[in-house]
Amino acid sequence: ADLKLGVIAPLSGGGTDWGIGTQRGVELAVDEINAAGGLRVGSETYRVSTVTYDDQYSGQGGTTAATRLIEGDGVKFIFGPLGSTPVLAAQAVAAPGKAVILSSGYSPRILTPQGRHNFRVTLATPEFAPAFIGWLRRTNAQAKRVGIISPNDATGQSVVPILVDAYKKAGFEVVLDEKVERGTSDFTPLVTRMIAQRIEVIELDSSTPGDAGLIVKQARQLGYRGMIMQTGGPAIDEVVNIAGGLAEGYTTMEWFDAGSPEAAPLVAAYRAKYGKAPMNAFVPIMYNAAKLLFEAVKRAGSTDVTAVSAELEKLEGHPSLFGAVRWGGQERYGINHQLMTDFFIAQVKQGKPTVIDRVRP
Amino acid sequence: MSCAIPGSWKPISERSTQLLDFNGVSISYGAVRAVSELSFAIEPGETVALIGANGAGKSSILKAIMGIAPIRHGSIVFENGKLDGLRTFQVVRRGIGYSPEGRRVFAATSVIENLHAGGHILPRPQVPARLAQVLDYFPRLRERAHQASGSLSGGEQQMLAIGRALMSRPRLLLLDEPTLGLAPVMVQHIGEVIRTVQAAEGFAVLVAEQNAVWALKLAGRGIVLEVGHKKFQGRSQELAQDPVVRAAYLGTD
Amino acid sequence: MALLLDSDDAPSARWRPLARWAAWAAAAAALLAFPLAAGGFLTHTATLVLLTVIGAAGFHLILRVGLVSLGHAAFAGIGGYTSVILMMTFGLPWIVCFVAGGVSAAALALLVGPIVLRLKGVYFVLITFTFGEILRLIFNDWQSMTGGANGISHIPPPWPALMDTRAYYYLALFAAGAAILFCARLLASDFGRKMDAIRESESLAEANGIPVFAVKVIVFAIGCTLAGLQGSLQAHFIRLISPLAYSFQESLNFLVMNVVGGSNSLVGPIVGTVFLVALPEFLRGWVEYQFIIYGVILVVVMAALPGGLVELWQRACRWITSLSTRSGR
Amino acid sequence: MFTFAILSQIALNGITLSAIYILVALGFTLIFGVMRIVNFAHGEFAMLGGFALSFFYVSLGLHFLVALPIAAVAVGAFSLVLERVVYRRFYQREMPGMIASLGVSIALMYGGVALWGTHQRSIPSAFSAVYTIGPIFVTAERVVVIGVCLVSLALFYLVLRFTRIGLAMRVVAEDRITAEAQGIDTVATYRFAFFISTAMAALAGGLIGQLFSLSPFMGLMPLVKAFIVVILGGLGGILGAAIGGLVLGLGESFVSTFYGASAAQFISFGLIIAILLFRPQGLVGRKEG
Amino acid sequence: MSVLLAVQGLGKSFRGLRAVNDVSFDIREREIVGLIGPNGAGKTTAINLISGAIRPTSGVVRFRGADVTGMPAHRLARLGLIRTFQATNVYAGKTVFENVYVGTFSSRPSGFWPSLLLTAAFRREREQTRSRIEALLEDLGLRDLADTPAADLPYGYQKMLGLATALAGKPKLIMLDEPAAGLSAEEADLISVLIGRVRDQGVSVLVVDHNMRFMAKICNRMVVLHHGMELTSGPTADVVRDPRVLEAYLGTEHSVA
Ligand SMILES: Nc1ncnc2c1ncn2[C@@H]1O[C@H](COP(=O)(O)OP(=O)(O)OP(=O)(O)O)[C@@H](O)[C@H]1O
Ligand SMILES: Nc1ncnc2c1ncn2[C@@H]1O[C@H](COP(=O)(O)OP(=O)(O)OP(=O)(O)O)[C@@H](O)[C@H]1O
Ligand SMILES: [Mg+2]
Ligand SMILES: [Mg+2]
Repeated sequence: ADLKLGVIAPLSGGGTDWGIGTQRGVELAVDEINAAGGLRVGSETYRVSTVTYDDQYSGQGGTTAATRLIEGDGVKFIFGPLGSTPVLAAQAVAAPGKAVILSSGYSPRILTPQGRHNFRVTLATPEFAPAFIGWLRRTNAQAKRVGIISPNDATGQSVVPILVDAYKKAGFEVVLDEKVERGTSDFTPLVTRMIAQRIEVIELDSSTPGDAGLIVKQARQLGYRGMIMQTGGPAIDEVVNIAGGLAEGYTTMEWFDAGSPEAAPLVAAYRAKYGKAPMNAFVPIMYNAAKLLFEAVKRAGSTDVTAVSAELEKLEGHPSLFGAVRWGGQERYGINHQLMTDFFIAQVKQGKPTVIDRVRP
Repeated sequence: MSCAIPGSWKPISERSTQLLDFNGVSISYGAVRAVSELSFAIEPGETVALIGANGAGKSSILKAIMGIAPIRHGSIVFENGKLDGLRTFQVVRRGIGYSPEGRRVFAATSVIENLHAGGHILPRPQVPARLAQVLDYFPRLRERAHQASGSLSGGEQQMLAIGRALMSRPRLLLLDEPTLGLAPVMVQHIGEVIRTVQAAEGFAVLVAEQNAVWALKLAGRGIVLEVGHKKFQGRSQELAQDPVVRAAYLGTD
Repeated sequence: MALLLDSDDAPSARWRPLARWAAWAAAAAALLAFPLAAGGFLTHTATLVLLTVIGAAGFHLILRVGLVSLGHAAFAGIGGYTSVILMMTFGLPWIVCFVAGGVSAAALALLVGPIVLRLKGVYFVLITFTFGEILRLIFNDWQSMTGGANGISHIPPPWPALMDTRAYYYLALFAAGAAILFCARLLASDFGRKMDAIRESESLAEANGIPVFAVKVIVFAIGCTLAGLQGSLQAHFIRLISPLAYSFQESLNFLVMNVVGGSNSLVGPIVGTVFLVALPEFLRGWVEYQFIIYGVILVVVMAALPGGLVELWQRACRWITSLSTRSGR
Repeated sequence: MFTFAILSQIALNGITLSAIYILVALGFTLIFGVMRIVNFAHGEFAMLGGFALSFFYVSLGLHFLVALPIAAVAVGAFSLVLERVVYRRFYQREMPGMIASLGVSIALMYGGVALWGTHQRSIPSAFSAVYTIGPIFVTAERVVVIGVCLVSLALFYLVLRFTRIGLAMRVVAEDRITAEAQGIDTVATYRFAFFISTAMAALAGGLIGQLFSLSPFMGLMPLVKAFIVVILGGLGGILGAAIGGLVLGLGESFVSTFYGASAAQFISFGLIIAILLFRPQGLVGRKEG
Repeated sequence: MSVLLAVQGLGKSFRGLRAVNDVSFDIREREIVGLIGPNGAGKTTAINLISGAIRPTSGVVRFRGADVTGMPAHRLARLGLIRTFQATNVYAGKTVFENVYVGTFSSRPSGFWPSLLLTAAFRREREQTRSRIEALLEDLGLRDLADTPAADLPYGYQKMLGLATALAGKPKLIMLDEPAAGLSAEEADLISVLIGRVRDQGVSVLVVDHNMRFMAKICNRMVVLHHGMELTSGPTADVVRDPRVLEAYLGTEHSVA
């Protein structure tokens, strides 16, 4: 028999990179299981395949893609979307109980007690921000004045308040909070503004890799000396690529330590299939999510949506690429559908991304 | 009909001196047949008038020579070189100047620049002198030299159009309704100008006109068209006397 | 029907009345039967097409007086947000919100129309572009009211029965039908002829006693109203509204639909919309190359059919008539 | 809080920005003026320019100031192919031309995706030096950008104003047939204008790639800016573009430094509307036709 | 005969250039007045000023007793003051018939809804209009061209069409800018007859043209402009013999046959 998995991700416009990461992550997991003879569920053995649709990072795109997967292709399991709006849209289509959605949007509204079949397989800002900023406080005690530069999009808008809150709690003062329209490429005015305000920490929040790189470059060129942090949007390689030598000291988080031994097989598989194109964080995340889903389906012994969701919840403790599975979110969202994983703090040292610490939210 | 004598000069074949040979040409726009199998010739330095009512095909003939209107059959030969198949700018470079119907000056560009455009094919050094010459022919243009041509009065625009055509020192000058919208005194003036310049530079003129009186004064001979066919042709005086022609094209009171 | 369409806009005008009636009947039947035959997703797409047609028709009207408004999508946004907010925050019945959606767009158009319509050609394009982007920014930044970039989700359908896509299809079909008939009549009426006159030569139209400016304002308002109504219907169909859907690129899409379909008859935007909403579906096979192909198709269509896709149809008609006349003798 | 140092810093940023906008806008307005085509693909030619530069400069290791013009010419040459197979059919036909060029734009953009992927990359700084003139930071990069723009601006002006081909372009723009009847080879004129236009876009693209970053999607920004600049200046050609560019560049720079990013958006849009209402023909524009 | 149009001290200057300078004249009912003058004298500008196409810098225009200075052209048209243009007078894309149909708007009840809803009354009225248009086309010999796109007409026919379109508006006063230009003598005569008939139906005419045969035939009076100023005016016969007019405008060769 055949099991179709759905992928919804931005495959055009700004977010395309992460979209492709998402798609590839799932595909790698699928290749793996098919190579192993397919997914056996009870007596059945399924050949797994994927259908991917572009959501153009938009709500309407999310609706259309989800409708098509569910109504058109009869898909029951969906990976992505990764923009807050499309996720909400897709969930609206899938409700009630038409499909399991393993998404990675940042918006807090993605997880609700009613959404029994919605899971989030990346850490969202509410989870990692306090931990990360706590680390910042520990490592440089004296810094005080923070300036945030974030994209003026769904993610930025829903995440910044959480960040601001986290910074305040950690005893920082958020002096500036700049929201940037998409497609901006000259950030010198903003940076100049930051310098004029004697900012000590520039926080790049969920800026796209490209923007982050540009901000770092332009800030350093204008003689900014302070910290540059990015709590979110892991993409240190691109930042180094764009800012070159000026990226020195840029600090961000990594979901995943591609250098670690557990990672080796995945990295190898990725290289084998996609060559030397940079492998961004969504590859391991979605690869991991797909494997968790397979496990849950196996255990459920069926592809029934409710049964599988139930089994996913029960995966607590199951070994995974990111260590033993932990579900969280009860206290914050009223449901334990947030996959909790450790994350890493990476910094550019002598022009190289280096993992300098490991943090548990 | 005293003047409807096709043989009033030698048949085309015997003439070698001719400047332009318009030979059995038909012009049609899609279904509309504007000119059918028309033949005539122009000799160096002479002036020929094309007269005829609206839609007779006068403009089409000039456009055909310029390679603007497509010709179906026949051929057009200028100084023993075929024109048909050439692009318009190539025709100009062969030595033909064209003042289009309705003036069509470059509205947004100044009078001077219009004239410069007219001199496009001249060797650069010759342009200033030629420009001065043309401005002498039309003092009014000198007054308006730097005004945007679009804001010129109708008549001023007509002068500009003719001046522009003269810039390239053509050996054959095609004028489509040059008196259109000109004040009588100006019509007269233009006539004189054309004669003087012609005398000085010896080019031939093919003029399409509604104002037959004027045209026949200017031209040595005339061709009267009717819906794409040659109706009469002959020496101007003869045509001017012909009752039928008078009635139809010169007007009666 | 024959009366309603006594205009240059009916490509079928050349036909004998009987054939015309038959064609209309067939078309109507096909449209009514569609959801029964097609699956959920196709119906979903078809509904989108129908809704988009409303806005595209509005754009067409404005185009017919020689103006391109890159703020069109933003007016759809005005309609959408108005109706959604009225319904979700003030709990008003849908029909009220729907009407309000149209009215608000109209009101805004009447407000800015007299100002922006002082500009012509590309200048008008720029000012509408700018105005539209400002609206988009407002949608995007006024978080307390519009939910910001996240927009507003879980929008209730007009009434519960319309949760079902098929049901909504019929609502959309009705709305689109009404809009098209209205536009067809408008263009066929004297007012329509005035519009065309203005497009050809404003000064001459003015001299012929046509109040050029007033006509433009009215047309702009009507066009924007249609956009507003589409916005409202679409928001309640997608059940989610967010600023991205109202950027100038969306307005540009309206332009593409009109020109690709054929910009000098109302059939154009209809054909264009169907084509451009359906096209990506056919291209989905080649995920990587779909956009390249899409772009190439735009070029090819424009090169082969300067008058837009309707030209195909017209050529076909001419061919048929030529056949029949030939066989006649 | 905004010291003189910072003000002059802002001004410098603004001028750099203006320089690029002007460069893009000139080509854009040229094509619109001469062929009556709103070339939506103009930004993509800038994009190609960026990647071409990175090829000649990074891959082949030519000197930056050599690679830049070569890249521009290369893109211009490539654009002539498109001119032949696509654009030529659409001259003087605004609507179809607009849509066709939109098609070209999309095709090129995603052609770029297919070739180079979507991740943003950069062209390593050719001039990493940072001068500090008094208190303000002047990166050599920006000096080069401004220099290149000034030079090409001057050249462009001289050509258009004082040469035959310049006049030819202007009259062809007005009335093709009559221009041809002056002995002007209009097809050649079109080709020339198109080449200049795309080459300048490519030049700008290279500079953007150097100053900011490269990606197949980078074309949108230049296009939108060019559009605004051209019309803001009034389709009055060079002077218009120059003034429009300065107004926009400096305006954006100052406003967003003083009032922050999102306010800047509103203010600059508001400004554009205001200008258009007071000068319906743009800052230096004449009435069309 | 009462005064229909009264122009007093009309003036317009373009960046210093005084195109029209303190011009005054009257037009009475059922009168054909010629406005002549050298090229660039300001005739077209004068018509633009009177018809509301551009605002005068000075002067007053009274039409049917009311001050209409600077009134938008479309309102003047509805009041019965219609003009034609020197250059383009046709909607190139429309057929001859459609052109004239547009012309009728200023003379018809332009209700939005009746025509939208195709009320019986409207349809009746439209039929009348249709036949009126056909009669008009008949008059100008455009009947056979009714369905030809205006763009394909030769220059002369376009002129005719422009006239037809203007007449379709049932003007009280019609201002014609060079109606005979580009017409053959025969056609010019046709037009002059037509204008005569129009006048007999109670329409006044202000006509600008350089075809003096034509002008002399139809004009009761003439106003002569020169450098934007009134050179002279009076009965045609006198004007065309006025030495100043001969010198400035008609030229030596001229003779009114
Ligand atoms: N572009 C065109 N498309 C279709 N038909 C045309 C076109 N140009 C001219 N014709 C037709 O060709 C015939 C001749 O036109 P042409 O302009 O040569 O006449 P003409 O003698 O110049 O008339 P006029 O004295 O009014 O200028 C006319 O019947 C006209 O309708
Ligand atoms: N918009 C304008 N800007 C500048 N000058 C203008 C403008 N319009 C007209 N003129 C000038 O005003 C003068 C009168 O022009 P007008 O068109 O009224 O002359 P006219 O009497 O109609 O001449 P013609 O008989 O040749 O049509 C001309 O010298 C013209 O150059
Ligand atoms: Mg002619
Ligand atoms: Mg005049």
